[in-house]
Amino acid sequence: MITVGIDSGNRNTKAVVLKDGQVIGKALILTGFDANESARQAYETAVQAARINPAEVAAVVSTGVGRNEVKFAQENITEIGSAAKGARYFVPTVNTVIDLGAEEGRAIKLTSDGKIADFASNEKCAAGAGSFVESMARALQTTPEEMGPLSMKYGKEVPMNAQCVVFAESEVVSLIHQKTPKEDIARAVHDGVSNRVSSMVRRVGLLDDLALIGGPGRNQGLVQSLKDDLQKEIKVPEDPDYVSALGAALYAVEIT
Amino acid sequence: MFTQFKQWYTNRHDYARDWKERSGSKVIGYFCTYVPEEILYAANVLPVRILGGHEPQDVTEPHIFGMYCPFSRDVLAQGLKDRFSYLDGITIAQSCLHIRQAYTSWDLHRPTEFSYYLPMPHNVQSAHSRTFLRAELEQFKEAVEQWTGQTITDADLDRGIDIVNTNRRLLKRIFELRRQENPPLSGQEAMYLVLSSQMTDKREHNQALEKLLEQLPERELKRPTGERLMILGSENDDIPFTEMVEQVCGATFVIDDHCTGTRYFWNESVPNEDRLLEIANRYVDRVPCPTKDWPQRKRLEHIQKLIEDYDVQGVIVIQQKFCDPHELDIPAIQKVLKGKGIPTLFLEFDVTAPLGPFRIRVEAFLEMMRQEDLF
Amino acid sequence: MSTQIYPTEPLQLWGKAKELREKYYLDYRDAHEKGGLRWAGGAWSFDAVPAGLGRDVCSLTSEPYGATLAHNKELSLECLEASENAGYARDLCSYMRLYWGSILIDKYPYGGGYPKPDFIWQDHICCSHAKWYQVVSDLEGGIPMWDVDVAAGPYKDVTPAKIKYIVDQLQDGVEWLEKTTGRKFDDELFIEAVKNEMRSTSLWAAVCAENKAVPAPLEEKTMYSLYVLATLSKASREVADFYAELLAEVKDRVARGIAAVGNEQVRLMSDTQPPWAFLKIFRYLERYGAVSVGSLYTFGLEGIWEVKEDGSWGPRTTPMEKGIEIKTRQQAMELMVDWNLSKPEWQHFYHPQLKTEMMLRIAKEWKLNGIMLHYNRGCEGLSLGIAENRLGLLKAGFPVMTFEGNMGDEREFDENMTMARVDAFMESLGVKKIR
Amino acid sequence: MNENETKEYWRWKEYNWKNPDIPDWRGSLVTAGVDVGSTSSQAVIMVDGELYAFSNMRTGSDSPSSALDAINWAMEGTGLTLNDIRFTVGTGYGRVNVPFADKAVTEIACHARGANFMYGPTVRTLLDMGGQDCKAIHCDERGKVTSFLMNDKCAAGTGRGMEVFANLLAVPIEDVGAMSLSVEEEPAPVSSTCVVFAKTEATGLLRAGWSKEKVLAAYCSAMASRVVSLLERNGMEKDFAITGGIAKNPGVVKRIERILGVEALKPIYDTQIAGALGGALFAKALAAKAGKDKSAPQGKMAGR
Repeated sequence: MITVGIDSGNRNTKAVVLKDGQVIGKALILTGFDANESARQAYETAVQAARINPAEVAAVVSTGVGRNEVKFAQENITEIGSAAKGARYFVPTVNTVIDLGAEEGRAIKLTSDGKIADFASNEKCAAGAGSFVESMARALQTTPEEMGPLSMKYGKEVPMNAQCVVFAESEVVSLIHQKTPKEDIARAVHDGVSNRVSSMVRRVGLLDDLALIGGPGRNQGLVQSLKDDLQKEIKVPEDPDYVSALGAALYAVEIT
Repeated sequence: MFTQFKQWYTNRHDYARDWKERSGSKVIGYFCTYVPEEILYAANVLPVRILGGHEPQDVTEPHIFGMYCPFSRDVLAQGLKDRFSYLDGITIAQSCLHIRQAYTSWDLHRPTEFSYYLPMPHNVQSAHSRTFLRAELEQFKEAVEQWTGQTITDADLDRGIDIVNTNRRLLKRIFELRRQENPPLSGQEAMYLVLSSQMTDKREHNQALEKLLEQLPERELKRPTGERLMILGSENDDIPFTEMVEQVCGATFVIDDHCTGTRYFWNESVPNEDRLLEIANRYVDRVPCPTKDWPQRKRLEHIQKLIEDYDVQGVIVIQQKFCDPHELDIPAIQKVLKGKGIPTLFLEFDVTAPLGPFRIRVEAFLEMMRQEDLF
Repeated sequence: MSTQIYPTEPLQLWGKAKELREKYYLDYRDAHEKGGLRWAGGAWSFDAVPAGLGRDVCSLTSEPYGATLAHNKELSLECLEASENAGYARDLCSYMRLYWGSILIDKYPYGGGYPKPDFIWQDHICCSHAKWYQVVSDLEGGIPMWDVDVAAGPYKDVTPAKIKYIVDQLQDGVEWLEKTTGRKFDDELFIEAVKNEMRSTSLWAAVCAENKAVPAPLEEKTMYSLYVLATLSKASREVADFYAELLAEVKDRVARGIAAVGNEQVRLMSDTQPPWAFLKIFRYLERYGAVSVGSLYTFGLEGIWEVKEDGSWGPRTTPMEKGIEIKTRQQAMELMVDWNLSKPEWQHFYHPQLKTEMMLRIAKEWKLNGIMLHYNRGCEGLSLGIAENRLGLLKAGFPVMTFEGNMGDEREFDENMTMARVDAFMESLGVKKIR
Repeated sequence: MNENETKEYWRWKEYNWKNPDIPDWRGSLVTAGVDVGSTSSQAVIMVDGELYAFSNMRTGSDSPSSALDAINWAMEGTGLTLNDIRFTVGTGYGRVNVPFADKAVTEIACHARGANFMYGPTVRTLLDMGGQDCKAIHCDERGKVTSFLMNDKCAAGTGRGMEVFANLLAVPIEDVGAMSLSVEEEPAPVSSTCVVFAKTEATGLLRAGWSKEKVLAAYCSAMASRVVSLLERNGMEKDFAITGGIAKNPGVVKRIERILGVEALKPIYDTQIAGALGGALFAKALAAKAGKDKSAPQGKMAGR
């Protein structure tokens, strides 16, 4: 059976084509103003990549903030549900899922049979991981991709308290003026994000089998800060961006 | 001269552990300055104030809702991170809801052999609060007796009262030296004095204060006094901030109104045949925390008096983020200060002070007082 | 999935509740025209005491007034901004900021300007209550004010000395009231008001207890409009009588199996004041067949309860039902103070464990499937310990959903995010939307 | 959308300017002010108290070199060298890192002094909307600060917030204001005060079918009401002027004026140079004072 999962996020729209438990195609495009249109593009790109006939697709399920806008999906599933399912696919024993996006972050606790036991997401005044790191990269005049490697070379821990992206940016600017090494600032930025994420994880309860999904999972510096903070091993799937879309595709199998 | 006090403050946990070993007695952590330390000293128990650690933490999110003040969360974090694992008991006297929450969560998750909530009355302006508090102190005393297995006699209470009162008297005498044109100690040093007194055996602390008092009159700060500032508001033990204002920006704090500062020790108790009533009166009559300062705002008069006595030129008003009691007083305070022509700067504090953004505010504030030089 | 499982019908007393509410606000506004007096204070105040000054003494209770302002989107924003511009912090109690705003912009939602009270009769429960009116008095250039401190500890530890502290303040308060208003205090009127209060609050608890039935005869959104009467004037005969009538109607609904929500399949409770401008979240829940059957807030703020012989929660037996005759002011005050100190929604100010226990009781006796906790940025008092309650409920095996918002400041409520949370919560409960 | 990410709609124009009416600076008192802000840097050169030249550019990650770049660019084509400048005041976030400055003064004092020059001595209330903070300043007839207030809790109402929005909506920052004013009916302001969440809210509004214009209007309106609150709390008195980058955004300015019922004074200079201009004016006064006392060392020291 072939199913497609579409994750309509604030920043990116991801699509995954799943055939008998194997990913055979995927696509990631920037979300435009018309979420449905973006979803369609992602869908078509993924189907092409999978080299299948669209008629073979048994079901399409959407997830993500724009999930209700994806008109051609038969069903939708919340971000929490798809993240849990997707993470379980990669790490069958996972019981704590950290799902980070551009603006949002979530921590999900799972029961041993994979059901959602509890979840927490960032509340109003707390910045999400992706765009926070990007803003800070800009303040440091580097690229978001460079932030991870940079912070791995830190020498000294610098506490950073600001919750607000813009205020954190001005703290970063003062750190620069104080001639704090870029490496240390990059580490401080990741520690700051990690601090908020760890708080969320602790809120749902910190268990042993952690997985981190979502784009920021590719940022090694952030993953390192999180590991240091939580004192746990954290598994990151190879393509962390696609996990929720995959979760939606898995759900499509369940309902078909 | 201040090294000892600084060390006490910095190594508070080592001190308490060592004290416990030396004395073989119990150590109790307290969350608010309304706790009657007299009774604890009478019982040979060492009261230590639980303050925050000023480092970002991520352990309190499951326990305290984010709209509660960062201080209360920082305090709870100390408990959850087992920094105070040597405590035999914890206690709080009723004050604000925020710190109460830190206490109750501590009680739930780091239980100690003794945990006591003392319903210190809020209506301290009512005549009945004394009688009520006296009855509550009686209950508290009995609970402490039961815990330590020792009866607290009047002589014990007298000893407890004397230890605490002496400490208050000595601190006040030192603080009064700050009224001089060139105060012999900085605000930061004064801060170390009061903070350390809340976490050491006051008998030792008193000795150190007496020694300091002998040397202080001869002392001079190695820099000009600069603007004479007062700092007032909620809990404040932010040493780096004080250091920045005094050493980087060149002003001097000459007085404060904080529960970690003068509010803690300003009033001594007035001798009374009924010792518990004496203690009750002291806590009812002390400079109030805003939670208890109604229907009249008595703290306003007190602040104005301090401004006059200490020849204050400018005031920095600080507040822990989300601190409702202070937020409810600050507009009234600012209005009065404005009326008196005293410049004020308002700052909102978190667990760590963002020194960069704060520095510009402080510099601009001082510049406002100094700017004639620029024209 | 069928959409209708149980029969429903509208509540007959709905209209009357609305009328009583409106009459209350108009009576206050127009009190002076009739030679009467106006006083202001909290819904927690001992309102039976000023009732001793005469039947023409009207009150404006602050929290429901704040909620009323919060309902009105435009007016509330105007009020909140006025308070902020006057220098009051944005994270303070939102009822309080709305209330001050109404003074600052001089607008009363029932027409006219803010009707200045003749005196303030308040009690101090959280860090804000007495200071709330300190500011009101500041803004109005001084209003005589009496505040009673009730913070004497939880009811389980009550002692005569604690009761005495509060009664003494009330006795002084009577003297003060006489001096301030120039009126003579009438003990008989006061005793009558005390009895009314006990009747109102016991009856309201009885009404809430009926919601143990499946299907629930009432849902929480409706209950808000009913319980509010006690927050306005719990010591009035009208309110006590209304609750007697209401109890009869609700009992009848239970007997006939009438449901508040016809597709009830998931029973929930909420916690703390809801975001008043977004009560539609309760309607959204209904799309899942999920019904909030109440909360410690709706049950325990104006309901006085006791543990019955079978161990379950029921309305507290009034002194009158016990055959106690109330003869003197002192006796009435002692009984009234004891009654008020037993208020469920007061216990957890001392320890979250007390609230967790009460919530677990409700969860079991009212047969709940899950709990929604509103982390209310607008009220530090009722959200005190809420995170610990969550942990306690989860530990006992009840699914919990949290959402952040503000009862009176809609700028702090994210509608889309909250709906998304409801979706995820329902998904985790295994419930699907009824399409 | 990919293009939007790289196109950087927030990036405003950097430029320098020289006063054609002052042909030569030789034989006159040359002073300078350098404002190294968190996002932008300006250098202003004055000749005998007259505006002679200035530059306006983005701040790099290193403030000493940003300061140097700014002053060099301002001196471009004037024949000036650093040695010809008698006194320099550094201001802004990087004020203590201006290597050639004789004194550092905060941007609050400098903006008030600069505004006094730009708008005349009647200015009493000043709103400076900078990159990362927003200040309400009250000053006297000499441009002396009598009180000020800075945003504490939240960055809504800062230039940076506007940049984030320009990028999100793919609208060049210079066009944001005009576009936001082209709506027929004023929408309700976005409710979120947090830049990040306002962005999420805006995305939601766009999905719900709002036009870019309408979303910008809602954001400008939210920003205006935030800063008005700051102004009111600090005390609002006429005449009123706005400095900083946002002063160039009519979408915000018009809305501030509408809420306050007061018109802001119209600028004749680039509002972003107010801080550096104030610095150069202070530099002139300080140079004159130093001149009286010939023995005073003319050290090129940073800071006080």
